Amino acid sequence: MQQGPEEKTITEERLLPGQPATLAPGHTLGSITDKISWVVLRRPITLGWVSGFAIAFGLLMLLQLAIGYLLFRGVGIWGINIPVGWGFAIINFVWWIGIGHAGTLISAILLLLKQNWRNSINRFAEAMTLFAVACAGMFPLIHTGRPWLAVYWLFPYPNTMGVWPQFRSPLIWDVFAVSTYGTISLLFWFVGLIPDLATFRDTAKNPVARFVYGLLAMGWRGSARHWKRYESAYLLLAGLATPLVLSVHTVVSFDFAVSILPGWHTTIFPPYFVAGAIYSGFAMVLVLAIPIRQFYGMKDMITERHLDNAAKVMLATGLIVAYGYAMEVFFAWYSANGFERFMMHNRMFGPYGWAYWMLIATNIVIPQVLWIRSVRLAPFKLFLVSIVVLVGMWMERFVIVAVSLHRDFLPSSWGMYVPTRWDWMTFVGTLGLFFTAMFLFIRIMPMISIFEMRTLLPESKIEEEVAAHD
Amino acid sequence: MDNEQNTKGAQEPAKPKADVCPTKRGKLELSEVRDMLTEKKGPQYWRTLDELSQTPEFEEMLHREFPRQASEWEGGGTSRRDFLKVMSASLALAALSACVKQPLEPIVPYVRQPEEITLGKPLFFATAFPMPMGAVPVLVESHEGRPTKIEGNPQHPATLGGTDVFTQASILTLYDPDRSQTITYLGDARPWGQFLNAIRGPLNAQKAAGGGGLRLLTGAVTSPTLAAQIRDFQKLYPQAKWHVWEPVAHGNARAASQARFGQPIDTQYNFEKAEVVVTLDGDFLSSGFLGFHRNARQFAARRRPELKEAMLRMYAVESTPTNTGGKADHRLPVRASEVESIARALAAQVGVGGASVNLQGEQAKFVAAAAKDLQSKRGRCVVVPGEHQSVAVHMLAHSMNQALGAVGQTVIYTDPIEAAPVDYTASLKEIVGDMNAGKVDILIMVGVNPVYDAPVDLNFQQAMDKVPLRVHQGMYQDETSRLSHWHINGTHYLEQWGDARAFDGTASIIQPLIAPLYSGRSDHELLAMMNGQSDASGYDLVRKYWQTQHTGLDFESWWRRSLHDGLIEGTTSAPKTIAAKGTAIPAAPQSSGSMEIMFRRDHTIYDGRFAQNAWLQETPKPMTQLTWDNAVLLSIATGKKLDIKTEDLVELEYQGRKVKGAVWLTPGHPDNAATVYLGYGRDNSGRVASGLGFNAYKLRRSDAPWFDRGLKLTKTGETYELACTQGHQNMEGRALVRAATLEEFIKNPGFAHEMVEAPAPGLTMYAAYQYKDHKWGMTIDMNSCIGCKTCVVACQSENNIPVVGKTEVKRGRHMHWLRIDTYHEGTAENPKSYFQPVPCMQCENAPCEVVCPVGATVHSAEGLNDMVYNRCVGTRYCSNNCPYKVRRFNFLLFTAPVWDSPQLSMLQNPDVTVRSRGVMEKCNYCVQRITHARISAEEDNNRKIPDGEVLTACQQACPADAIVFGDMNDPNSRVSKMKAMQRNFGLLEELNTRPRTTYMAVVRNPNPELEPQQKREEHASLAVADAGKGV
Amino acid sequence: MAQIFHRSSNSLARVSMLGAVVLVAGLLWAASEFQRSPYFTYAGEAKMQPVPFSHQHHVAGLGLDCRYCHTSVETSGFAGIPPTKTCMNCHSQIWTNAPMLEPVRESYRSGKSLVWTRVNDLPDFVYFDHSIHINKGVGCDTCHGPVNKMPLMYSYASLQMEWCLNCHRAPEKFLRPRDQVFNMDYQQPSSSKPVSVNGKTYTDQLAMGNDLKQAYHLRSVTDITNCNTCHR
Amino acid sequence: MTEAPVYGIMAEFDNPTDLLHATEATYAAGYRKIDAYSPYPIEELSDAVGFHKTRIPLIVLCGAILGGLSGFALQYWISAISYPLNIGGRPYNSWPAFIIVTFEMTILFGGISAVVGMLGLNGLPQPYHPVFNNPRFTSASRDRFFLCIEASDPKFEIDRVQQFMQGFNALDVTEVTH
Repeated sequence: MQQGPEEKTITEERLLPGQPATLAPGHTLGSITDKISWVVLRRPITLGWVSGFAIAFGLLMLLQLAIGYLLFRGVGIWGINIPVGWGFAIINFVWWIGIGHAGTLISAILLLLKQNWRNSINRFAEAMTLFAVACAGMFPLIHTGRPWLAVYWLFPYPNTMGVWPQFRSPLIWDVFAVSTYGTISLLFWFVGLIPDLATFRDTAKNPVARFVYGLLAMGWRGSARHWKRYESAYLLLAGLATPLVLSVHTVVSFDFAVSILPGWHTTIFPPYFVAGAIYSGFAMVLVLAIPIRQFYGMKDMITERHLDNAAKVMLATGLIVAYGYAMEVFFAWYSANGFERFMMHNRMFGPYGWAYWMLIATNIVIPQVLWIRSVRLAPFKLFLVSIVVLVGMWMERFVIVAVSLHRDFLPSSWGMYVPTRWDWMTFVGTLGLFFTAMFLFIRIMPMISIFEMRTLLPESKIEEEVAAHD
Repeated sequence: MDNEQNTKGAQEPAKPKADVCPTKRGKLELSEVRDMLTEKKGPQYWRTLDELSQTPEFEEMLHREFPRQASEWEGGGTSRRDFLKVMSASLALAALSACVKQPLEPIVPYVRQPEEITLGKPLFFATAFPMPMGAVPVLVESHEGRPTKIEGNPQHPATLGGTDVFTQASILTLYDPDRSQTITYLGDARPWGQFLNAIRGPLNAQKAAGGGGLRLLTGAVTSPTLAAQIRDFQKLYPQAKWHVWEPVAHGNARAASQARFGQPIDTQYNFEKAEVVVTLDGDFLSSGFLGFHRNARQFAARRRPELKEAMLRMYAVESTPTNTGGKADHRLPVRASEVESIARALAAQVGVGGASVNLQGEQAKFVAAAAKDLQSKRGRCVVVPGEHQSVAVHMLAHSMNQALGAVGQTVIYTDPIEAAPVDYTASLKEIVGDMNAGKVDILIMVGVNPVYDAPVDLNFQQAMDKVPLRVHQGMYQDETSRLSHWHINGTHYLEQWGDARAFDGTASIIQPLIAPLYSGRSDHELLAMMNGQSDASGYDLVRKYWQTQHTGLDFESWWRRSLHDGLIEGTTSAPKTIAAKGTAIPAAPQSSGSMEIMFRRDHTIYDGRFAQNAWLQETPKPMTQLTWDNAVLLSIATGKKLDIKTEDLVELEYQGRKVKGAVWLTPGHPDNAATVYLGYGRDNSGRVASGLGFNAYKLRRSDAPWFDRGLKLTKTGETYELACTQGHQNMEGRALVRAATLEEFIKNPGFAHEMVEAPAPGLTMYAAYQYKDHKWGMTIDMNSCIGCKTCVVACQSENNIPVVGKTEVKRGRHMHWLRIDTYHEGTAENPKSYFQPVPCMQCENAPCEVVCPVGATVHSAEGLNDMVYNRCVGTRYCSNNCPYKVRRFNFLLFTAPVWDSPQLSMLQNPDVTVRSRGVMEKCNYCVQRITHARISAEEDNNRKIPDGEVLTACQQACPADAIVFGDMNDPNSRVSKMKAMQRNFGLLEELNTRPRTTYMAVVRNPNPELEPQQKREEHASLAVADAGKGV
Repeated sequence: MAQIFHRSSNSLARVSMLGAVVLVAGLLWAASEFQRSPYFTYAGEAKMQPVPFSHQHHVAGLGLDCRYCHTSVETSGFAGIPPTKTCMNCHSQIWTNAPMLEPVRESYRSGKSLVWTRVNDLPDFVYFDHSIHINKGVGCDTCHGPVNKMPLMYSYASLQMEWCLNCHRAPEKFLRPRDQVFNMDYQQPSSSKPVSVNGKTYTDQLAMGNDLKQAYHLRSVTDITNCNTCHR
Repeated sequence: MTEAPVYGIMAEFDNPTDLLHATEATYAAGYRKIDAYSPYPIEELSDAVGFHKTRIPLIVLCGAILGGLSGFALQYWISAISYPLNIGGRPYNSWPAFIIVTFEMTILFGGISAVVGMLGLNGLPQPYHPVFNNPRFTSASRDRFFLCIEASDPKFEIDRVQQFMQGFNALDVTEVTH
């Protein structure tokens, strides 16, 4: 990393009065390494971890049951119908993929913006991205009527039918966007892990662990030449991931915006989907970070500074989202289009009006408490607000997907959407998948980037006169 | 998935039997079906399969009784290509495209191929579908000996090619796996021979005694042959009596004609000449009304606003809202009992009848205006009484028609088409009396179900118990058969020889399209047995009868021509001039109580005889759009007053009898009255029919079969879910149906285009696609459409559309490719109604196509919006993006019954793929018909396809000729001409979807005295065009 | 501790990474080949039949015309499969006791159909019409191959959609004069074997094909590659 | 056991500043086959070992352009050449709709080339490397810094190099064998 004098002052001197530091004082290169690798390599498995994992794994099994029955009977087990052709599956898809965005944002965009407070949260945020994308990526497949065909017909491969995907469809864009996003996120995460895996290789006592981590570290040895290329590639990946992450939710929003349905056909969707994604993503980061720093003693590294910053990002993106909602109402009125106006009226006062007002409450009203500094610095309160935001963002997708569909152009074809138990099981099941993966991750991979944390230490800096070289 | 099993099967091709229709869906779906069975009751139940079909006995029987079809069953229920196509279409759909090796299929040729059959080419046969109010002449499409589709017979004068829901759906009854399949004695299967032995003795005894203890109970008989046979029967058993029972047919019309003319008379209407129509609860546009098809056609023709001032105007005095009332320009909702006083007032004002009745307010204005109009159009007007109206109303209508010069012009009297035009209730009363008196030794019931549908006060069941020998013939094991000693399984009309008269008297020969599936006995054969001709075949009987009737020389060619044309020339009833004998109008009966109960025959299952027909059950009832149930219809005000909501379960108490039914609050229903539909509440009558709705017959008395006061409604506090396909019947101010009055139309013929602003053609960056050869398009005239749903059932039949059952309908998953949206406009007390058939619009800028990720829905070069089932992966995105919501999705394996029931497999149209689960489907303008027409035109020296050669199924079936389909590139085609008319508009055209299906705007013809010219700006202000909304 | 891995692991690691890429590519290639293989499509694979009917013998040997058995091929979508009666027209006279023909005689006696295994079997969502192909000058052997040289019947082509498209996208490459449709020995025009149609002699298939397209009023390629040409 | 050939001489430091100074001194002394090892990236270090420019950006650029072009070409070929179909009245070459996939392919190929390029140029995976023979090298991924002068350097003479490196503020100087 560029460790010019400017950055140093950010980490060391330019704190506002009372602002917590990014890294608690007193750490050394060795202590950071030990502290982070201790969780994986030394710490015994605790009852807390086991019970948490068991719950998550139980939910994962529920997901398996739900999907198994789905494949057996068909999507008719869900509450979807005509007109509401998309229900929980797509809502969950958008929700999960949105959550994933925070990880890439933290690791790529904040890297480009040289916000090095990100160093202590980017690793698990990236893992969160991967797992969220895995949860999300499942839905476009299983929500189809014939997933056994969709799984390969959506890709352009030379087949015996001589037919190809239809590239004007946003769903094909989705396929490309989500699979690219998944691939790039995985590469980014893995590249970031390589030096830490080398650390684990060199620190682990268990020969099997040494072997496995050694294999994954691919012989990383920290050579200056390697670091140079590594840094270059990492930066370029960040540079590529930044437009990618912005594009992914844009493409997801195109699923709706490209259609002609009132409530979907909205030009403001791309920016407000991206903002909403980051909003929910940061909420999920906090939902993960607050227990992690609590139970794994990471308060030194994930400090109140991080909570504060994350809360501020939420506040900012939340306001963008609020602006989006306001604009939707404005557009509906200003368009003078009867269908649009009706859609907005129905959203607010129709049979699903409760969902809209719940969305306004959870996504806009309640998070305004984040203006209060003491709330931002209080982990438990922040945790609760984050949960509220996650619920709110899910409601947003419910309102957009189901409520727009249930009453469209022809009143004769209006309908209602009532999710079934299989809808709920699938949704809860993905939470199981996500947290199962998360629990495994914190036990087998460094949850905080060790080598990047090292760069935050004063002792990692080259002495004054050397810095002048630059 | 089942990869392993399939490859295994494929390695051993030597055993075709095992490989046929392999396990691909085998285990999975079978258990699924079982699952469905155990999980669901009622309407879903019918989908289970006929266990019988699996047994060797069944196969053996098929070979014996079903020679034409026998080969189809070889190899464990599979056969020749066409049949196979149906059976395994969806199977291959799942299997092949899932990258699994295609299973080996057998191919089974005939042993001796019938000469008339060209494999792969359907044949059409003319026959007729008998109904009590007159048979419906039809052409039946047959694929290698199995009938698959019923079409109207355009050559027939009675229907002009139109059909109705019952006719269209009658083919499903043929293949119903729940039909009675064997003769039973006290419930045990017996062969025909045993029945003969058992009945011979008692019959001989009767013969000796002159038949005094023998009673024959039939439904309405319009068959000349059967009538002749019954005459023979009465000769053989001179003391025997023949009784006729029909629960809903004719209503009081017959009693009235008896009173007025001293003889039974059928009243036909000729709307061709009508300019003013007043109905007194006369629902002449509903399937089942005498002359429905011709009424609809003529009415629609007279409703063209292009006729200007000569356009027909209709006033409807109406109790239960019907589609006839929906088509009326002025509708007066009153209770059924109040129609009489309106009729008296109207009669007085046109100068007939006795003392005038004083009407108040709205009613007085209505009657005055109607009377004035009637008198100004003497000879070009008609008063139509409802069948279920009182004798007085019928008499008044006769008088009015007479006084207005309508008789002979718009009203035609003919002799009844029925052989025994009796008063059914009286006839039934008599037989019940005889049975109670112990005078009846043998009761033969042919095609009737009086235990279920007789008036409850007659207590038919109790009387029947006193008869020592009871024989029932019918297509189903029903309430009556279960209480009879012998049940003879009857034949379907497509399985038997016979004849029948249409409502205009024209007789048609009924010829079988298929040998009886379960060796049933037709009514002719049963009668022949009793007449001592137990070996006579239906064919001989019918032919012999007509030989006696035919006077010309060459009987054979006459017979062939009659069969071919589907009608017997010269049998049409002649109009009759008959003087009125009695004109005294009976006094109105006095009844007490404030709440009125009104009984109605059901719009889709008639008197209950079609209750087992799943297509009809799933056809939304006109106006209410309810499926699978009957309901207690109440007005919204009455509901409010009694604090009853839709779907509340109420107890109906009338004359000490009680039933429970669910309420449906209905706009336009008169206050303080409840309509109940007959035909539901069956138990143990087949898997479809049982357990649906409530049995209104349990309240119906012989002295008040249609309406009466004294109903008590009590809330039970429970609710009962009803499945409605259109929950919202308000247009919300959108310009979906575009309507104007005639006056407005004459002033501004292009009014429909001013309601929204459709984007101009060419408003695009790209060159428009050129449709060079054909350019198929459709217009639907909403002024003509009477909302009868015949097209819906025709489409279902043509396109192998599955039935989903009540639960799935309730969830919004019905599969109809074509629906009729019914909208109400105006007040809840008396709304205007509009019917809008909505098939796929085949948009040129189809929003569905753009969003499909796999290209499963794309445009053809002729402008069809193709749906490629085998490519579809089921994202449902197309449906979400379809503003018309005409796409239907196979959420579950809705076609399971087709695969698993051999009978239902035979029903499928081999030219249309049977869709599997997870696949989207929709209307494709009957592309199979277009393809066949194109191929035959190209093979025939590349001739042009003439306009009218390709008829879509809905178009063919439409009795009102509201649907026109054709080539828009041909400027002389009917569709081009329709599209050039100013009434033509595209639904939601403001979205720039460029629909190929367009509508003719509604033009109403209200009387300016009743409806002063209003500002009709509501539409325009609310549904503002949005030209910028690209697709 | 120090080294965890042996010296050789460097090459091993690189080779295995390369190997994984090659393996995945190879598997994809194999899958795509498998889908097109005769094993999967049955192309060229004779199927077991109740009677080992030889087209070679009946067509080449006895000179029977295709239409003797496949009677409806010119008029119907379905070419027709002969009823037992057709077999018995001759076999009630000749080979009356051949054990091989016992199933045929048994069928004729009992009235129970012979159950053949379909050889040219399209999926049931495909609607193929024989008559229109015959009418437009597509020869029998274009799709069915040299039936006159098949002792046991097998499917000549894969019958996969890409195979259908070959012709629908370029019918001129395959069309022949209508009077040659049933000629099993027909060869495409060449300078050594020219073909005459309507008085014009061709030595080049494309030239003839393009003229036949006109003469037989073939619809455009866009038209005949529409989905609803075959699927509905 | 025979004496293994020498890979190089390695000096160990406990802070980055010493390492940098030592590296610069080594380079100034004319040694070119040298490498420095650190537990985190130190920007100045690569310059100090004489490594100034990496080709990674070029590789990524090429990959991205290739991805973008092939993405568009694929869509164009499919929609306009291979099987042109009338989709909702849209032109065969609906290029605005093709931008998304083109973009995604650009990113995908760019990202993959970044990772593959980095690994390839770094010679990874290389689980075995002589520097790991130094038992103290495990802390190179923890808190120690190493400088190695490799035997393949033309100026390499084992004693002189040993001596030269002893002159640094090193914690330890060891010989590393192959």
